[in-house]
Amino acid sequence: MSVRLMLGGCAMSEMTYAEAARLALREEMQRDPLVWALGEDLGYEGGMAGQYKGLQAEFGEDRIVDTPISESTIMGAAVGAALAGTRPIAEMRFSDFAMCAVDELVNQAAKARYMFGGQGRVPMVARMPIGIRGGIAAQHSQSPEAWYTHVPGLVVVTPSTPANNRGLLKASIRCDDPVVYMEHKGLWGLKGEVDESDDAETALGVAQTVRPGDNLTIVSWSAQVGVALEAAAQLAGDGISVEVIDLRTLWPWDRDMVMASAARTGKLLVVHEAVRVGGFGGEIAAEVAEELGIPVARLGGERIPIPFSVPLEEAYKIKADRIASRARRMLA
Amino acid sequence: MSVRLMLGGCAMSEMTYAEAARLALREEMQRDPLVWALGEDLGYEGGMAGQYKGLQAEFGEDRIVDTPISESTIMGAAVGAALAGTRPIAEMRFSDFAMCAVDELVNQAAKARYMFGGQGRVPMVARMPIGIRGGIAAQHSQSPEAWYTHVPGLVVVTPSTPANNRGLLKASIRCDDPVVYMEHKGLWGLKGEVDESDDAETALGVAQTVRPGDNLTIVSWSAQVGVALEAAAQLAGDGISVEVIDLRTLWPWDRDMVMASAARTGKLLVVHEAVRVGGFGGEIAAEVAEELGIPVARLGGERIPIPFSVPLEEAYKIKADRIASRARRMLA
Amino acid sequence: MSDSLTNEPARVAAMYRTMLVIRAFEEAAGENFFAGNVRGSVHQYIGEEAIAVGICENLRDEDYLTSNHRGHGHSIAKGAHPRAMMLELFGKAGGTSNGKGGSMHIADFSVGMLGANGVIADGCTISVGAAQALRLRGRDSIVVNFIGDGGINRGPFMEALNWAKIYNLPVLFVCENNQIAASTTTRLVTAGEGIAARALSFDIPAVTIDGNDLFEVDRTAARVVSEIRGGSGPQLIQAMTYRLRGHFAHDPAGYRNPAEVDAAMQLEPMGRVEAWLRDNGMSDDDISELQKEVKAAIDSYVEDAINAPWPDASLAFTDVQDVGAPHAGGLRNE
Amino acid sequence: MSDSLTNEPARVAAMYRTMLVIRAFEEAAGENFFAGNVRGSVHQYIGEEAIAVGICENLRDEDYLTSNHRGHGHSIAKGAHPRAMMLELFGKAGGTSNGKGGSMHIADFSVGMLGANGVIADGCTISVGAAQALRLRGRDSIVVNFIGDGGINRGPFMEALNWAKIYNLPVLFVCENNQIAASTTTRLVTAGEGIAARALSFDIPAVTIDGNDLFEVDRTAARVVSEIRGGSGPQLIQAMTYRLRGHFAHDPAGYRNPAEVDAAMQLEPMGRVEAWLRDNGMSDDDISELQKEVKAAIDSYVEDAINAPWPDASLAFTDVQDVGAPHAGGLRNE
Ligand SMILES: Cc1ncc(C[n+]2csc(CCOP(=O)(O)OP(=O)(O)O)c2C)c(N)n1
Ligand SMILES: Cc1ncc(C[n+]2csc(CCOP(=O)(O)OP(=O)(O)O)c2C)c(N)n1
Ligand SMILES: [Mg+2]
Ligand SMILES: [Mg+2]
Repeated sequence: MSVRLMLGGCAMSEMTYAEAARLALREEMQRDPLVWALGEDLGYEGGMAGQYKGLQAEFGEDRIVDTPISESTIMGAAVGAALAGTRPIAEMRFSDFAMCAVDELVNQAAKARYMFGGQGRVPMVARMPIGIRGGIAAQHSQSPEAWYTHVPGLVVVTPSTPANNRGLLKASIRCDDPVVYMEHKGLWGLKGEVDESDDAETALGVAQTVRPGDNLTIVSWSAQVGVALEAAAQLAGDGISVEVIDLRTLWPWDRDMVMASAARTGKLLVVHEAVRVGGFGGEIAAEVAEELGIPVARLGGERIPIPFSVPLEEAYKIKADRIASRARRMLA
Repeated sequence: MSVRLMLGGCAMSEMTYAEAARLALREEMQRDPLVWALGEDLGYEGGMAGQYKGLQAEFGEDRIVDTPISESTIMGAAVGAALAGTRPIAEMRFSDFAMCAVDELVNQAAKARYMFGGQGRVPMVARMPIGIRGGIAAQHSQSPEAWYTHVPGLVVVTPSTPANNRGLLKASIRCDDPVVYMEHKGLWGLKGEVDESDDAETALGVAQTVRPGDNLTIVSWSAQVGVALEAAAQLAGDGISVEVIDLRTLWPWDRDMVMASAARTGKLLVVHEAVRVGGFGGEIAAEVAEELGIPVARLGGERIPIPFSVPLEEAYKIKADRIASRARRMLA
Repeated sequence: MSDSLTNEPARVAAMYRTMLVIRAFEEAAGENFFAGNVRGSVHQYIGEEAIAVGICENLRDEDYLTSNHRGHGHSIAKGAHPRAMMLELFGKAGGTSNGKGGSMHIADFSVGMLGANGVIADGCTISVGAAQALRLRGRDSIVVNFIGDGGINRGPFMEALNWAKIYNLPVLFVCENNQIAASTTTRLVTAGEGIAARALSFDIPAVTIDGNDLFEVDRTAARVVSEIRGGSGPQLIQAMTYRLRGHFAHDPAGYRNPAEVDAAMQLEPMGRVEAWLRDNGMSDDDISELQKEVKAAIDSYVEDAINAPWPDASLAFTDVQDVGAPHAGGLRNE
Repeated sequence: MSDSLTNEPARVAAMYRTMLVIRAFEEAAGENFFAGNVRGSVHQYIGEEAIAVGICENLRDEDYLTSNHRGHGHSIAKGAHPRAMMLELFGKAGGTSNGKGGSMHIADFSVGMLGANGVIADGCTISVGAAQALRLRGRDSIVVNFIGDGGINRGPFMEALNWAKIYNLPVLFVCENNQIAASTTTRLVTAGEGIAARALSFDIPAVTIDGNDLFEVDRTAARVVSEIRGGSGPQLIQAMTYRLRGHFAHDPAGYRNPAEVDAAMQLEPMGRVEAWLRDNGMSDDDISELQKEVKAAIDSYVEDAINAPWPDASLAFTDVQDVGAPHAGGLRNE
């Protein structure tokens, strides 16, 4: 963390997306002794992107637990620990490896409260970063967030900035439901301002209009929001005014904000890095088409495993140009 | 299997959906010595709904393999056996238990051909029945087919009748891609005519118009097709002519047939038993809205775990009445 | 429940009574399955009663228990009320889960029963996490996990063994070895000497006992539970037993010959406790009185379950989640 | 590759050469990672060369091999061409997967190398299935699976052990115990005596050897491979070794002290084979000649990789699937 600015009551710091998560983890662990984390290589390595650096020294080995490579048990133990009155954070490293623990997440975490008629709750956070980071190919780059929106019982969160990574993570840790928390690996180094004096959570289920506009609404989330903003800037040069909404939470998604914007602009484009077919864009586009009957479109990854080589990986991605040209087509 | 009718060159037999699958399995195992099956309780019990009854005696213990309760290995071994030149059928009992093997299916089966640059192929069938059978609750009743449509490399099949269960299973076994084959548990006892003299596959990716109509297109699959037909019959009484399309294969889905029908009727309603949020209905509705700009709507299960008790389970289901009333609203 | 090791007749009679409750409950569950009152899968615990009762006799309410698909006996032994359980099997209001779960999802958190489970071996990983929670919360309770001899071949169970040991967690794994998994003879799909040998390879003390001998189960559990409470770390008990019925109520179990079942009947646990009670001063009348009393109670629960109202359909939409609950925020499906 | 057990200098020199190729390949991979030519994760096999070479020397092309994230050495030892591998690391046309896979997905099916793997332990379940396929196809080939000491704690591996034994499959599990998994000392997260004890509990013969001693690896592999080919069923070799570099190229490995690494350097495998060759008639000149030759070859592959063209972007859309391939049937995304 670097420069710290005092503005009124605020203590603005510039920090990365990863540092913001570390801040949230540390704050929530200080705040609530029942919050703890389990996963591979958390202690020395500090987990992915060093988000736990120093925390094992501060909170001890019973609260920052270095585990064997046993994904099923990382997730399953978190479920048990949540049912037994604590607030575990299960670190899955990558959403790709979390596929080794889908059963524990979907059949146990998501359903325990319901199947047992509300006798227990599962206040846990399953952290599993998504997305392309560059050259880590098919088994380390997936974005399966749509799956978890389809699972009753789960909350699905996809932070896009340092500030909302801190705020959403705090809210997720405090949430009494199982939360699938999906950072984007490509954002770990992204810098931004975070108000450290402000303990407030970023409310789950509330989207954010990151650029106001009148001619078209683009809905996106995670790293793709940045690309959508680029496209919006390009389009502004042509006199096209685009509103960009960052969903931030996919379940529940902020239906009201999206509907209001789409009703006003009259056109909706959903953009996500995840594979287009079967992606969550379909849900949003279908809902908007059904309710408003306005033109909708979706852009998402090709239905191919994520390839390794530079030009192939690039072929998978949805660049600003493609977004802009799709938007132009909608407005033609 | 029961009565057998000879009509011209056809040998029509009435048999159940489960018996039709058994017929396909037996025929394909006779046809190709590299086809084999692995799963729990296949030998004596004959697997789910007795689909392997007698086949172990016929083909031996190396081709109908009774396994331990090791879902990850059932799926992983199938991947290895496919890469090594055979055509395994991995029996997961229920799609719910297949969640214990998502990693092997999604990270290995679906990607091996691609990651290895086409050096190997994974001609396997992962059979995992979906759906509500009545009173088996949250961990035995799910319909996660949408997940697998989202995974590049996989083919997703959802048979709806005895005849197409035989034909699609034959095509799936002969397919060189990994196929996620999802029977509906509630259909095992459904009877229908099957032409035993006809060895033809039911082509993958080709839908079927199961009722022609003019005012509205209903797209559905699996057991829900029957409910959609009930609704269509109800609506016919009101002079509303509904076209019902059974997709049969979800990936690839028959876009041409759906578009042609929807363009003609001018209205699309997608109905599935799976949870509506994040379901494959979103994909279809969004595609149609995007391409044709016509009114679209979706009906699917509530976003709740499937409950056990009769009135609660009923509350989850999409009945013919609800389909009919949604259709009426679209046409009002 | 007490930690006592003594076999006073009163204590044994109390355990016997619980075994009777389980047996009667299971018979009633099966009958009502065939009567069409209970839907779904009913996995009866008939013939295995001594295990749950002998183990749970040595537990406290604050100890946790996790179970599998065959969880009725475990639940009753841990203190769940059979009336609420029967209502649950019928899917009626007032059931342990208000009808949301059914037979495979019986739970009673008030007595530490964290749930039966429809997915084989998933209770194992839940157990080790619950034990970590106990440690974090500074409790001296323990966690008991019941697993079948078929379940031991699932990876998550083996991961959980390793996990329990490296963190020295207070977990007792009880493998109920009834020698079968659905229709599969587990010996044929289990490499090596079996679960006790495997546990030992993780440095987890493991003992194999006659699970149909209530006294041996009780004695072993008393020792092992107190060792675990004292910080021994995880241990495993393999209790040999026999599933006297089919895998579930509607399984005719044609895969085994009647002679085998007859032989097993000779070793079933109820009669053995009964004989001990007779030898230790309980009269035939007292015993049949007790049997009648238990049977009458279970019959009355069945009666209650038949007469109880269905849960209101609106309950289908509660207890899902707080954030993004069904129908929240204008979401609809019509 | 031969089944011979003799240590003729020519045979040892050939193995030594393969070890040199692996070492030089890995050094070049690391350098080109830092030069920005190779993206992603590069897990080097430096210090572990004797294992892959000693094992694969005893295999045939028709035998299968499955690997993990640290697969370069396994691939080269099995016969994959380092030039095509280098092109793959660079993501260039002509790479083993035409740039689609990269370091973690090296494969060469023409020599039975069924793929490195980015998911820990997934190669294990693939192996047992490949062995079943061999049986069905009537082949007498075997399958070798390399797994790390961190990977042994994943459930699928333990399932695969059980599976291999009950079907008596021709599978050799080789656990490369370099005592660490990423930054985790595996001893701290592994209960019991370790993998050999666990394998024995599945009745799988297991032997622990010095994986840095090429001769011991070769000798053990010769015996075990021929036993497996003869129908012994699965066996396991635990090869003790040390990862001389970080977990991947960009890991400074600050979690261990330099003294430990220095000590390990004394036991590294290359020098030991070199000494034997010197004792057995190979001159210093011959040795340095061989080293230079190998280095030059690898340098030329790097050169080739730098100069090779990128794969055409259209290749991103091939080899996905036949049915429902990208862009088929009017599907588009624009
Ligand atoms: C992961 C998973 N696979 C398969 C099943 C289906 N199934 C339910 S019970 C059972 C047999 C269990 O045998 P065992 O563990 O020995 O317990 P038992 O029934 O003998 O008490 C099987 C295969 C399941 N519920 N979960
Ligand atoms: C299922 C899964 N979990 C975690 C990882 C991340 N990961 C990659 S390598 C590694 C350590 C592996 O250690 P070991 O098996 O000992 O092999 P080594 O690297 O020492 O050769 C981990 C945790 C992964 N690739 N897959
Ligand atoms: Mg059993
Ligand atoms: Mg290691």
